[in-house]
Amino acid sequence: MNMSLELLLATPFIGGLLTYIGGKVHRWVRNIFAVLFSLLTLGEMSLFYNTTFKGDVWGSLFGSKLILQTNPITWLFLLIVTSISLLVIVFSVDDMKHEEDHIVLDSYYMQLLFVEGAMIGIVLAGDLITFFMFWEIMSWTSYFLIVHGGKKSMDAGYKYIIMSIIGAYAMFVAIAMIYSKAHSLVYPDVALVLSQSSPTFTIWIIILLGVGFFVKAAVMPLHTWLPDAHSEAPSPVSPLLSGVLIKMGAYGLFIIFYGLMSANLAKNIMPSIFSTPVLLYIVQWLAALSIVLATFLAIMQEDAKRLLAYSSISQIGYVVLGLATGTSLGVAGGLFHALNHAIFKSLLFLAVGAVIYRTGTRNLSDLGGLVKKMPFTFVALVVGIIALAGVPPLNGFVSKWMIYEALLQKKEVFLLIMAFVGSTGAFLYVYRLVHSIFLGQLSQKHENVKDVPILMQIPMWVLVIATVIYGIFPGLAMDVIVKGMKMFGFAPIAYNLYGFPQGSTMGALKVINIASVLMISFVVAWIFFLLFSKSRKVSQYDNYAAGQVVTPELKYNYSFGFYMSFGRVIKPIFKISIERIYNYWVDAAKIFGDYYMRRVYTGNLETYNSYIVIVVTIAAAAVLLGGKIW
Amino acid sequence: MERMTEEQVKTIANMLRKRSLWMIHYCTGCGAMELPPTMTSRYDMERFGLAPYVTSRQADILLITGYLNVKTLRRVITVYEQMLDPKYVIGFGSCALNGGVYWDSYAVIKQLDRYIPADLYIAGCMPRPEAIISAFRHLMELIDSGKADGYKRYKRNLAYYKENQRKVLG
Amino acid sequence: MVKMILIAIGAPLVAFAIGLSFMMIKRKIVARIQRRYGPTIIQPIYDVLKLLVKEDNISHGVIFSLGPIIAIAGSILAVFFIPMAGFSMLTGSGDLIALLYIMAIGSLGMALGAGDSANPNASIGISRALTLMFGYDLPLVIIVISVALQYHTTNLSDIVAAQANGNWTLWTLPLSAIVGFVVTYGALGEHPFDIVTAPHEVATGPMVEYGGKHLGFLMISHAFHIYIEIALFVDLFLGGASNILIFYLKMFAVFFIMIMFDEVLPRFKIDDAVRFYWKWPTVVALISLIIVLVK
Amino acid sequence: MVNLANPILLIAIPLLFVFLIAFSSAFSKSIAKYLPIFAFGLNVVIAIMIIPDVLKNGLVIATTAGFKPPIAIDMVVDRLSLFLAIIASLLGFVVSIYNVFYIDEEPEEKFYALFTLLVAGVIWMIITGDLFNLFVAFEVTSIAAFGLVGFHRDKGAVEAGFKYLVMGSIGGSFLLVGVIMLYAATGTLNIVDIAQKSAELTFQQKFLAYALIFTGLGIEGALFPLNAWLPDAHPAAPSSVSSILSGIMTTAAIYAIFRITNTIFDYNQIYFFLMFFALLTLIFGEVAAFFQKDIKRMLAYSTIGQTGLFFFAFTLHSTNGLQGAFMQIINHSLSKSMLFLIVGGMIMQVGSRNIDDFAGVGRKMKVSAFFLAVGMFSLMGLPPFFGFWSKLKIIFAALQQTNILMVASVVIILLMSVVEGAYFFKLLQAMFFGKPKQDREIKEASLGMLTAVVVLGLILLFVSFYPTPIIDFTHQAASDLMNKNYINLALKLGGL
Repeated sequence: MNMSLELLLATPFIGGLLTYIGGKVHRWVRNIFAVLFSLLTLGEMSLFYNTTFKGDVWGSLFGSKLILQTNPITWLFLLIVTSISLLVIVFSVDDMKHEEDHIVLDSYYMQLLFVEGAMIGIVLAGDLITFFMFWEIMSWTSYFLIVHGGKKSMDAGYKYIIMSIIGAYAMFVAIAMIYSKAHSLVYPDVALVLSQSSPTFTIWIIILLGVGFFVKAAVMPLHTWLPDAHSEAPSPVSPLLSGVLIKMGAYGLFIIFYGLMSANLAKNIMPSIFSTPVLLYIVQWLAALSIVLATFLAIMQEDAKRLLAYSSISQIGYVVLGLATGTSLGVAGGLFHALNHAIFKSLLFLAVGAVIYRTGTRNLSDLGGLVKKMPFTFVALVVGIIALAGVPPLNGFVSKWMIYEALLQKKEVFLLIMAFVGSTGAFLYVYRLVHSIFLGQLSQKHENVKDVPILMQIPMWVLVIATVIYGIFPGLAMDVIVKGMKMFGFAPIAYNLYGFPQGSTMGALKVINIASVLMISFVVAWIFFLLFSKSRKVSQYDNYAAGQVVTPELKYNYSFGFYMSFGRVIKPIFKISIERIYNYWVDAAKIFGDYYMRRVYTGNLETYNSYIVIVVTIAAAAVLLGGKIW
Repeated sequence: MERMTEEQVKTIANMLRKRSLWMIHYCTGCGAMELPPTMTSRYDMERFGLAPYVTSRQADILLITGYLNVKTLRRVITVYEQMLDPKYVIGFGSCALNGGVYWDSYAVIKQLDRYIPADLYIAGCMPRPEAIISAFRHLMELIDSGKADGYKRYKRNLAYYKENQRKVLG
Repeated sequence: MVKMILIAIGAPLVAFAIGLSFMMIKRKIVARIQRRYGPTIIQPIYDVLKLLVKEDNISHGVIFSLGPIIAIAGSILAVFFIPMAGFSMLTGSGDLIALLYIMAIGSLGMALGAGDSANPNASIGISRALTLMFGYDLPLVIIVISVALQYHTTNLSDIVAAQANGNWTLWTLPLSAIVGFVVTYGALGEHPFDIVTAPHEVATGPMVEYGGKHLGFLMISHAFHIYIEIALFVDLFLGGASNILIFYLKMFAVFFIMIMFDEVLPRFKIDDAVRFYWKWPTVVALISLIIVLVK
Repeated sequence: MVNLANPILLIAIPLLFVFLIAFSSAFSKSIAKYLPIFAFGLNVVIAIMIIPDVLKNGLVIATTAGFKPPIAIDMVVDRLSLFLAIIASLLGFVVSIYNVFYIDEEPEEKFYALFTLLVAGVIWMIITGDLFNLFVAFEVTSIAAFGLVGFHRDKGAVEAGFKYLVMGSIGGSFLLVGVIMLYAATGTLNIVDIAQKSAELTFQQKFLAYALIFTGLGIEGALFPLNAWLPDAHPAAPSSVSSILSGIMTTAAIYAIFRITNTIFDYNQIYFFLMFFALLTLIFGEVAAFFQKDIKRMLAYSTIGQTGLFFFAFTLHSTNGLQGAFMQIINHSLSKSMLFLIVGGMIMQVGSRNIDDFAGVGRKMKVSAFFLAVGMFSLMGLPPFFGFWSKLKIIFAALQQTNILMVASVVIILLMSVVEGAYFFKLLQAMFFGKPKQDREIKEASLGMLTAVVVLGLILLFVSFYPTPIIDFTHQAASDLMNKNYINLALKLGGL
């Protein structure tokens, strides 16, 4: 396979430009270009399926080579990036139609492709400069995508870009520190430097790089940008952000934990708890806290996309938790969950986007009863939530199960408990989502709602199928993951197409049995059900209300504050808000800065001249008296 | 297994129905006061498979315990129509029978079966638990013999009932 | 092969029979506790069959009708994953952790169906059910982890096998067993955790719009549910059983003690229920877990 | 055949044109408009013609009036001064085009004359080889700038011009005193010569002079706390003038500090001392910019911050640091001049300098806004723009030794970059996605103004995507400066 990586990287960028130019010709030229180029990228990417390793030098900068490389792990992430991008673009064609300013739309598609390209660049990067460069490009291009979403999205985007920049600069410091030691930023060289440097240095590097990835992966306490950004972004962009973009953080963590810092190194330079190096253990705890707290927050949301955004924080917590276990099973679970989360979270965001497209609101308590009007979207959403809640036989279950088993093997029971709790909490918020949108009473203003156009349905179909397939045949993904992990020095894990055989300390899993037995018992139960007299369909207003007659004017629906009583239980936790703490410090810094700036730049000439006098005096005095300037 | 005739099925069904009667009671009047002793340990109507249930969908018997007025009739009709066939109505106490002490009130419905078909009335102001249980036993017999067909009558004479309801409710 | 098919057909039937028998016994025992005569012993069968042969059934939509079906399908699925009297069935295809989630399938299906009934009582009921589930799940996972650590496996058959010769988890981890017992109340929605269906507040909650055959199906699935929860408890803490009679007796013992407490307790408010579960059962379960860890 | 590749022409032509403009305005004002374009067009051509010589020899020396150095007035162009001169000429050329469409206020001819003088002075400062010439150029620049800042003649402009005048004069005086002290001590004004003889001087002699020269140049070069005139002067001046002031004039003064420090006063302690100036300048510039409501004032403070950044890179006193500084100078000159030009056009349309009024402008003035975004991204150092490469270089250079001081400095720099991102993104966001406030019809800037912007923007984009030549060139320039090739080559080529 002689596909060049540069071409793969360049395709979306070139495609983006051509799409923009195409938009000047006609909007359909633009749409077709956008779809075609993302399809092309996906096609090019798929050619690397069997490539175990390939590296290209594509330039050099400041004496460090710039490298593009691919291996099965990068292939996995490439799969996430390219496929979700393609689906998002297809979905956008109809969803973004309402935007009248065609320039905005042209640049929207261009930025979509640019973000895709940047993420491909991140994944393909074989050295830290390339990585960092595309990381930054991804940050600002995705920023422009977020702010497409209207007035509120501007604040969200602003918060996002500022936090991204902070995170990126933390990485920047680390990269520069590595560069000063190695004068080369190619991954193997970096790994060498880290293994030869003092532990303090290495730990600092890991922490600084980690901060950058934590911001992007939205691990608590650096998550505050995510709920706003993901919920305020346009509907097709949210899946890209939640499904794919935060995975880049996970990918970065994988690279530093296992690419740059070999397993032995971590163990050598720091003490271990539960046979996990202490730094990774802290990461695990942060991830576990993300899982639990974000779950709690998601339960309390009233806004569909915000709910999903918090859920993303929680789910990325699983990914990071799995990645940080350090065992084959855990890391494989984390990687697999990254893929699965990309699939089902994109599906959920698209489904919610479809609802927003038709109803124009994402406020959960304004919706309800749409199952009769948008049956397909309902199915998509239900499949998504079942996967998200980690219920067999869909894909979210398998990866979560792997993470649980890995934690149990390591006896990290407290983390395991938190992971379980987050998963059960997921039942609450996913049910809230499906109930408030599709079940319950159909509001009168949504009487004429139809299901979404076919172009918006196709991406959801694809994702539904993917959810089922990866759920029942986890071996398909494990092929890639295990092959890739072998390159990073992990012991292979036993698996087969349908699941996992029983190991010495781990239980067995065969999803196809679960699925088929469920299917059979479902059919049996259904046939049994059909034996009895037929049901008569009644309207939603023919409903038990203790004899009261339900009329369309009467809102006979329970939706607002769905878990209010649960909210009372967890209220004490939310007295502390991380965001409020940040805001407090930012405000304090602003007031401080403003105050002192006004004192320095007074606008008064005498003051200014006195500065000159002071400087000269000090300099002269230093020279004359000290004989030394410092 | 040989095919059972429809008649046999009906017989078995009626046998099951009479052994498991779930009631929803519509209580405004004082008549409901005698229900608790009927349910609790003194008389224990669960012996006969009778149990109070909450919603109209689950119940088989609509127990109208007390006077009905124009305002509450609408609710009673709604509840009755929401119940699933087969369903039975028992007028409980003299208020349901003929208005009772409120016989001359402008707002009280004097004759229940002009609006919904009652299968059975229990006389008395208010009926004793023994009378209640006796009534249920009687209803069971009616069910067994297929004579408790109020719901069929309602369907058959829907126009009649609707007309009467409309007159009162407007 | 024949044996497999027999088991596949037999296991759900046996489970249903056991569950149904408990439903029968429960009503009788409850009546006796309340100093009533009580219904005939087979009253639940009458009830279920009566509901099934209702002439008229209503449905609020496909999902509404699917709810009870999924509830039963999920329950049957779960039955296969719990070793029953020496038969391991599908325990090789999914372990204890998987079982925790398999058990949720039925409830979620039911929740979907109930939500489709467009009745706020149902919604409130489900909101409470899920909240309660969240409540008892925390101690539940802790004891499940304790047991898994105790026997170094998550395979239920192995756990049962390890408890052979009277070496029950009940003796080795008594604290976990107590918590498990308390959790079972919540899982079955018995007093004091019956706020979910509280008839006087939310008109039987999720079941508010269900009648006729739908309700009949729900009662069947409840029978399964009783079996699943009690059987899991027996497998985890009472060493399972090699023969169906002993298995039944163990289950009966657990269930009997449950009813004894059940009927004399009042009802928790939902947030109090969660607070309760997150307080003492959790603490006790954690103590037990730490004991296992240290051991 | 006259050798046109003569550095003296770089000054001589603009100066000649200053008089031509003054003269021609007597006949036709429209000629005066176009003359600066020719002047700087020629300048650019000449500067480019010098490139081969400089690349070959590393240094080109031109003397005047038949004297030999060190007595003669000589122009010394090495790689560093060459690229600064090219930038200055280029900016002069581009901004002259812009001026034609931008300046519509009397007295035009005086504006053009002063403008040409300003750029000429800047170039003079850059390529001069002796200290007194430096002072003269400094004064020429200042005088032209005083006039230009006050060009609008409203209250703010006059006040700003006056502040600038006072502070600039003080600066000039200090510079002059410093130069005189050196002259008194060494008996020569030629930089190379002083560098040769300075070894004999006492510590006090040397550094007192240095302190004064530094202060004088620092005022012009916008080093904190000597830069207080700048935030007033830049907004008050016409945008094209701000563009030159910000883009190259402060840089020229900083260049002079580079040159003098590195050639004559090359002591490690000095760099350590200067680093504090650099960091303070950076901090105060960026933080103050964050609070501005006036778009030009914001850019002006941002200039202070950027100055701090490349001055910091200079104080690292390493080849890499210098290379980073030079790259950042290129980045800043191109981007910031472009930004001022764009903003000038926008202010004409919006009629206000308040940032809030710029909401939604980006949707109307698409080309301008696009290049504005490019410029800002480049200043913030976001890839793939040129600022990214230069920032990368600076940070890499700073962290060559990972000691705590350097890490702290880098943290400060990056924190300030965040602040910079904060205010630039705030502006960009309002501009592209905000709702327009007033009903005022907003059109794209006129084609001529746009041409100037696009030329700069395209150059910036070009160097962004193809930075290798610049990186190589600046590396060479930096190692020249580091290795004192200036002195060595000047001696070899008879500059002394």
